[in-house]
Amino acid sequence: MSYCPHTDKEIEKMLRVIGADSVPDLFSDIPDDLRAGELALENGKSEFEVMGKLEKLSANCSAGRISFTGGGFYDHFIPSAVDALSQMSGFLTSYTPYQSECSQGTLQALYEYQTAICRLTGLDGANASVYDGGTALAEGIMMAARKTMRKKIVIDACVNPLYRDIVKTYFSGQGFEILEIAPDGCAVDREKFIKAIDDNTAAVVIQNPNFFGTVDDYSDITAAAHSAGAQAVGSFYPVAMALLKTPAETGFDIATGEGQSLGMPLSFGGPYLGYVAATSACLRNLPGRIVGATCDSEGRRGFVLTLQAREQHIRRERASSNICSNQNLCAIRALIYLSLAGKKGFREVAELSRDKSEYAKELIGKIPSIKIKNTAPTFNEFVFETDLPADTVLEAMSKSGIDAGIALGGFYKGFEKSVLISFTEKSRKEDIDFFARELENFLTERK
Amino acid sequence: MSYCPHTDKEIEKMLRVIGADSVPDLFSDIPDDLRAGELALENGKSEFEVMGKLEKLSANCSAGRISFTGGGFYDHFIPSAVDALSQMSGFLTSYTPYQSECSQGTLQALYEYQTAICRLTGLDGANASVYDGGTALAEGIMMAARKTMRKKIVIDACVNPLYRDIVKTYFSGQGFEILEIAPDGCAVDREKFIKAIDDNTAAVVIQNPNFFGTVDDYSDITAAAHSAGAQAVGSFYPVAMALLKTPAETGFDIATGEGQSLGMPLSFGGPYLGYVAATSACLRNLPGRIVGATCDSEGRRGFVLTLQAREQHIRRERASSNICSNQNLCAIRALIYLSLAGKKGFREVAELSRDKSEYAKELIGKIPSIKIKNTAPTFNEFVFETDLPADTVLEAMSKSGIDAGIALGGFYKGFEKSVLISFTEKSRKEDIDFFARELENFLTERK
Amino acid sequence: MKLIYEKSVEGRKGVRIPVRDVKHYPFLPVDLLRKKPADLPSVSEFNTVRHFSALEKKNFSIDSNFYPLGSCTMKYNPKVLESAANLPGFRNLHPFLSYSARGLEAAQGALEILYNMEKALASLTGMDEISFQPMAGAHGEFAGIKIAAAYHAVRGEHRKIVLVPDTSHGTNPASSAMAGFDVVTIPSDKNGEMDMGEYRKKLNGSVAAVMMTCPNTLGIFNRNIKEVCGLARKAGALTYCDGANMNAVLGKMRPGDAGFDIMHLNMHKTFATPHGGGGPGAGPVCVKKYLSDFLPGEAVRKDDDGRFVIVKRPRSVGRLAPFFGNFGVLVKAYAYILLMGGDGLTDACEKAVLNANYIKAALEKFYELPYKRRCMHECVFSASAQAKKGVRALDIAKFLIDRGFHPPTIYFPLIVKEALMIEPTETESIETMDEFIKIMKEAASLAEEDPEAFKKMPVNSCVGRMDETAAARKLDIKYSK
Amino acid sequence: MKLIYEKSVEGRKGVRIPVRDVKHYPFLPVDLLRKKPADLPSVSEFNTVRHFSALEKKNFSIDSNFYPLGSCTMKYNPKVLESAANLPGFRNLHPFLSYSARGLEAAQGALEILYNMEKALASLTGMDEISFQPMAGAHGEFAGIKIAAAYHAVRGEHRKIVLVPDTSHGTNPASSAMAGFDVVTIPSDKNGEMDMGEYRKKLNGSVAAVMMTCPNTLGIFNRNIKEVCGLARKAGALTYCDGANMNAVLGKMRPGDAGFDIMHLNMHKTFATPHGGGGPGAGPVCVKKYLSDFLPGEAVRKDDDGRFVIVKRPRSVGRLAPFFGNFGVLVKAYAYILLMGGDGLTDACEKAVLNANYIKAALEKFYELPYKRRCMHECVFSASAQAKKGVRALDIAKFLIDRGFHPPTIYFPLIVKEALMIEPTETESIETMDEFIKIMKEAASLAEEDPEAFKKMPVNSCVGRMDETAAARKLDIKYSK
Ligand SMILES: Cc1ncc(COP(=O)(O)O)c(C=O)c1O
Ligand SMILES: Cc1ncc(COP(=O)(O)O)c(C=O)c1O
Repeated sequence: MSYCPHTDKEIEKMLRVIGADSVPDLFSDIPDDLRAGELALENGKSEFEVMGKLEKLSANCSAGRISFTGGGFYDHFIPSAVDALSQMSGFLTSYTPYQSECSQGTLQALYEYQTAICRLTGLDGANASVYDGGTALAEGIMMAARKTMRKKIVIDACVNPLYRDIVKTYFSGQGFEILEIAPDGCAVDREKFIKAIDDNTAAVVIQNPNFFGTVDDYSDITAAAHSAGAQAVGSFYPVAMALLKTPAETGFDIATGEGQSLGMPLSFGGPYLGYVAATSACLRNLPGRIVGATCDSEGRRGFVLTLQAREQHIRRERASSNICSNQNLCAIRALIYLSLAGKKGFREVAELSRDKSEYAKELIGKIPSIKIKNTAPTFNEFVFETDLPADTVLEAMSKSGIDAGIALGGFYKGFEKSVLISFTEKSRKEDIDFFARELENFLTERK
Repeated sequence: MSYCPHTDKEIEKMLRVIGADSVPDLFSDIPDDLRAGELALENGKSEFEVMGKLEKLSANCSAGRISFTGGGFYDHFIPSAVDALSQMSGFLTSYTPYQSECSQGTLQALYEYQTAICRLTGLDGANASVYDGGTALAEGIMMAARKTMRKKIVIDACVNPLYRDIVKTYFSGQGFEILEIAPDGCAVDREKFIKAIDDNTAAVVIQNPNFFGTVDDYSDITAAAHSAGAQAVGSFYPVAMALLKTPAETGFDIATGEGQSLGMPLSFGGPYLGYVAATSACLRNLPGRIVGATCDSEGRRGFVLTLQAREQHIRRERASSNICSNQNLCAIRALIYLSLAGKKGFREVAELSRDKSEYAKELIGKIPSIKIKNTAPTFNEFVFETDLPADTVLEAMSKSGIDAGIALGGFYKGFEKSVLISFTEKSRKEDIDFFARELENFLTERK
Repeated sequence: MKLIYEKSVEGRKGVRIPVRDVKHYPFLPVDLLRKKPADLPSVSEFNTVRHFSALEKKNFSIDSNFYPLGSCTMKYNPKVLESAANLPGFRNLHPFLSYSARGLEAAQGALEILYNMEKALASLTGMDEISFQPMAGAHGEFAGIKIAAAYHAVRGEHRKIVLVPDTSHGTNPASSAMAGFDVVTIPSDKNGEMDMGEYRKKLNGSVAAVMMTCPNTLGIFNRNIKEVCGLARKAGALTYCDGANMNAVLGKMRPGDAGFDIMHLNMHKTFATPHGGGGPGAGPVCVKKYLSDFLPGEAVRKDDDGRFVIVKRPRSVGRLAPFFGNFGVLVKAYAYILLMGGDGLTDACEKAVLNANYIKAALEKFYELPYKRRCMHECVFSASAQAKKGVRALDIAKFLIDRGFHPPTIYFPLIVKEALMIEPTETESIETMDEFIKIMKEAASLAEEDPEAFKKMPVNSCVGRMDETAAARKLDIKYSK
Repeated sequence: MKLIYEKSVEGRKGVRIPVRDVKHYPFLPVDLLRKKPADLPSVSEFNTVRHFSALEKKNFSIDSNFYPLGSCTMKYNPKVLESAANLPGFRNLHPFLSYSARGLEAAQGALEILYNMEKALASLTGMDEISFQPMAGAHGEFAGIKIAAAYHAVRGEHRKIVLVPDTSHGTNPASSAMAGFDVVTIPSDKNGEMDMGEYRKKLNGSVAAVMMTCPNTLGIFNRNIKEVCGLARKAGALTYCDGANMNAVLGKMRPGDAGFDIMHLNMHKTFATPHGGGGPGAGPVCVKKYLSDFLPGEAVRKDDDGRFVIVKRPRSVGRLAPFFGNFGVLVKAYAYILLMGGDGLTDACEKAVLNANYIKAALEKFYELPYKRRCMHECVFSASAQAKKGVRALDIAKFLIDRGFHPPTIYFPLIVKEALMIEPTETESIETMDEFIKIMKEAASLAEEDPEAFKKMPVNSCVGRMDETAAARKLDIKYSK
């Protein structure tokens, strides 16, 4: 079955208009030796059967347990209105707003989204989204590379390791040097980092809070970058930005990040939302779509895709990025989320997430054999170390029904016994208490 | 918390315009001795907490097991589009279409719904819904009583016992005689029934398929009613009507029924959909809202609520019914469902439901100690009897994870060992097989 | 726009039906079968989606329009209520499970909701027990009047009269009549309250019940309700409170405390469940302890082990719904109550009254106000001044439609000529109301300057003014191709 | 219409945040904190609902409008796909679980989808292995070109050129350039296919890859693809198929069989996942066996016990997404594949091509057809005759907006002057297409009779024609109050 409305009679009529004998006739341009044989696919099924199958698969995913897993992707609360509004068909089933007059809904929403990103980051302009936080960071660094025409990138290894992988993929094989500065504990190694900046440096790359959850003020590093003629590029967790010094206040030229926390379900990795914002000097260098305000023939305000001359469909191989489809609906979701939470509520989310983390840190910190690895302040996650391999600990917690975080050994040397654990406003005190008890019991028994 | 947008400043401004000192001031008409004290209600909670609580309650309902429970309320498949379309805010969050020009969406949909009911029943007109199948039946009988100005109602006890209860409630204390004719096995006792009709009879009342699942042709009974000057009122399961002789073909004046099967989830009893249809002679006697086609000032077709002079808001105590709010959204869901299933698909649903039931009947019928009680043809449900009390059997099946139907002993004398079991197109063969095996095993062991 | 039937194309297929995994059984005997298939639409799933997407756009709705339809409490319906009712445990629960011990186990979560909601509503109304069977306000009224009838019957009294004020909603007399009572109407006094002299006159030993709406449909709080109830009690009559307007007094005043014996609530008004273009709603009927045995349907109780059980009521008036009424609607109302809490509901009530008084004050100089006093959750104007120029309430309604505002309720209550009954509800912001006020003022000016202009309205809607007379005369209530 | 910021009122509250059940901890050190809160909107939940409900109405969409935007495959997006992606096991699954043994257990259902979908897509494309990391078509292209680069690098070859036809989509050259390659364009011949002479000329030992779209963006099936691939292979270059147009050949022809080494698919086109006004999509990259080690990210495999496991690829080009790309979109595509099956997908392809040829045939006499031959899933006209009268493709687009039809893609492909690229897709009915054809004919007549009339269009939309030049000159990309 398919979703085609065609009846036999209609098909006949259409073939007559076309002047073809049969539908297969229409495919006569496909050479005989290229005709596909039998597909190794079953025939179509009804919605009932398909949903039955998918429900089984869904049930085979044990989502929804107590979870303190974060690492850049957080289980913040999503009000029902986010789904209800973003799934309205005008948003869901439209294409890119090339034709502005019949796409004002998307266009105005994107303009509002860009504004929200600017207000969060303190920067002058933002684009209408890229794929995710990782590709956003890569695009941000490419902006710096284009601008400075330099080939060296100094990146803090406290940046999410997955993002560093993505950056490496984007820049590999093109003569770039990517210098990773190993952390000092759970924080940037300031001295080494600043020393690494030289006049070949296109960009310094920082994440705040960093992958270990540590919060820092990077003004010294961005200043060092600027005096070397380099650009400062960062990746920022939007919920933390509700409280923290903005990228603008800290001297960043380009701020990027993952917007998943703003109303996107975890959904096993996507769709998420990459944002890119920059100072006014960099705006015409942004990747992807940008919406601008303008007027119609009668002077009424309206919105259009603007600066399209940067983009692939106009500039082709000289475009600022190859991106075409972006994460538009996710950007709209983020805007809806931020509107619902609001100026005050969004800060509350941030404060609560941090305070839950502080509470957990206090509680876990009291367990004798446990060491909290972060020495500087943290936001909503931190690293704790036990005497056992992290996987052993996580395995045991899992048996108690708790996903207790991320083992860091696979990403960082010397962190084999360390776990990255994170909290949001949804983390219930009783669950944190339960976890702390289970953890202590387990560690005591293993003694 | 509430959903009020008011800021303190705005409240002040409004009070100034009103000329009141404070908000409590506005309630000065409430005498002091009537002021409410402290409410025994907790303070409001966030969506997160409330959904957390409701999810727990939902998890505490073991819906979604293998179920063969029917009895007038069936687990037919509901395509996702039914939800997606009926939950669009224009349908969901509008009020009754009193102002036709800004309610054409609802009005046209209702006109189409009424048409669908007419086409299913074969009758000349239908209203825009009443509460449910039970109240629909009561309203149908009231139509007959008004029309004939008689006070006796002859009702087949094979009509859903819950509906008979509702009818009794509606007619109690008003001088009506309700004569219930006990069934002959699982079918109407024809002879007794026809004999009971006399020239005091306002209505004969029948259900097809009846509560036992038995399908019948009631032309003789409706003919007998008509020759006595009575009206024939019936309750009809819409899915069965896809195949069965229509109420019109069988001589019914008024057809009513439960539309739950047309896209309404079971939802522990509601919201469902009562429909009422009638021959042209009875149309101006219908209860509740009716939509009619008409033209606007420029001759364009449009729709309005019509024959409003029948209704309570105009005619008050002389209205044809007290109904005001009906089950509008459910009627729209039914229309969407019927459009999606379509002329052909809807028949397929009916055929499959029946064939699954036939399959089960064949299978269960082979179990030695089991007797199928229906002797006449059945549609999608039937009655089986074992040597044990029905509850014992159902209890045992429940332990195997099967809701195997309804114990009839509570409703009918002589049916203490009988179970009413039903099937839809969703009943999987493998589940039926499993059930038959479990049932046989259980009965054998108990020997 | 074409009807779905006009879009139907013979042979076109809709959604796919589940696969057949059993054989074809012989057809039913041919004399049981219909002659030809019902001529339902033959359309594709996409045809259906386009059709209903187009229809949906032709409706005004709360999510898109200010909807100050008096007596309807069109407040914002929080989106989370839909998520609540769609939780699989509720959505997929078969109601017949409530008829067996093993079924009760399966329904514990649902029963807990009913149990808790009864407690919550009792606390809000000052009543003691509640039946959730009634599926809308009118159904609740019918239940209530049936209870009154049963109460008197048990006492061997034959009372055949129900008193209703002239401001009462049409369902009040209609429900009474449907339960077999004669309806006697009591006029209102010059303050818009029940005329106590007339009331005393008509209250006698034949009166079974007195129905009042509190506050009444003029948006006025009847200061004498306690007296009304007291007098009725003395006369042996029961008092019924139509609770459709509870949004005006939530947390402020409880009908039970005023002496009402019976009342109903409109969950689809006060408790924010979406009205769905006309329903479904829910109209639980609430009574004092001494009437609880009469309630329709069964009661939900907690047993000693904390399990929820279903208990028959010994002298129930009978069944008004097969199970617990519109359960899905009740889940939404329950979610709303939890979200709002006692504090939120009281706040909502205050802001509803504030908003109505704000609009009243702002429009007082432009429209005649038949009762010049504080209002509760709604205010009722009269367009009689405008009508003298030839601009009727209906015309003003059409003017509003053209400006994107849903009109107020018009021509009700019946005692106000050319009534414009405005209920803004608490969820509307001052900006929206100011916009509405501005447009209402424009209507008043236009009525002065160019009354003829109204006759062509509306022009901005998908159809112009409908010919309702023709609709009733040349009845066309189904499509026949 | 006002911006949400313009509706913001200081002090107004949005949704309630979960209750605080832990104490307030001391603030972070003040030098880490922002000076003032981000000026996000202060609006009520209802304000937000109204705002976005109003915005939503200002969009054309597939559910409400014919949307024959060429190269975008705007087919009906079955509603059930949303239900599928929202199943709780998928929706709430944390991706980092895929990084541990215990996490893999928790993700078995999700991994099974990826595993099965890889098999299904391999069978449809004739390719062998697939990475789901790319999050859109362009991302898939970038992945593919990176794979080509890695392939040559491993062989020690320094090839710096990618050949693309002049009909190629802008992302093709852009992706190549972003991966560090020089782009050389090959012209099309008079049949709209790649000019084989030019191709031969430009194909040399420096060419790393040849990118082709199949069928191409003229809607034409390049009959020489096998030869193109064969020649490339001989020259040591890899061939890349841009699969954005796969809807035209599903079940009919497999790029893998034609000799392509690498390709991507656009799930948000061919596989009916909704495009969301610009994304998210999914652009899985597919390769032949001999390139599978280079794929980005990890592979999903089944172990001997039938468990799904994640396996690193030894020579992967690296990571392009943190996990498995836009998983939620992939779930929808998977549901679509199951619903359609091999038979349904083939049927969809046939009807897509039938529909495009029908529109082509019907409009051929009214618009210039630069390539007069059978088309595949889309047909490309030129408005150059109309342009001579002063009516450009853009003007015709605005005319269509006024009539409720989304315009075709215009000015692409670049080699067609005043291009009108029309892709109806298979889910459109003949009635809708006939309506479109009628209106396109009206546009052609009007262009003859009154070309000036177009300049004022559109007039029926919420705004008139936008000044795009001013937008770029006086850049205003954020609201500053
Ligand atoms: C005062 C009053 N009473 C009763 C009703 C009837 O309620 P329902 O429509 O739910 O039957 C209404 C409904 O408009 C009403 O406003
Ligand atoms: C032919 C062709 N190739 C590539 C792309 C790029 O796909 P995406 O927008 O998913 O990046 C498109 C999208 O329009 C296209 O039409």
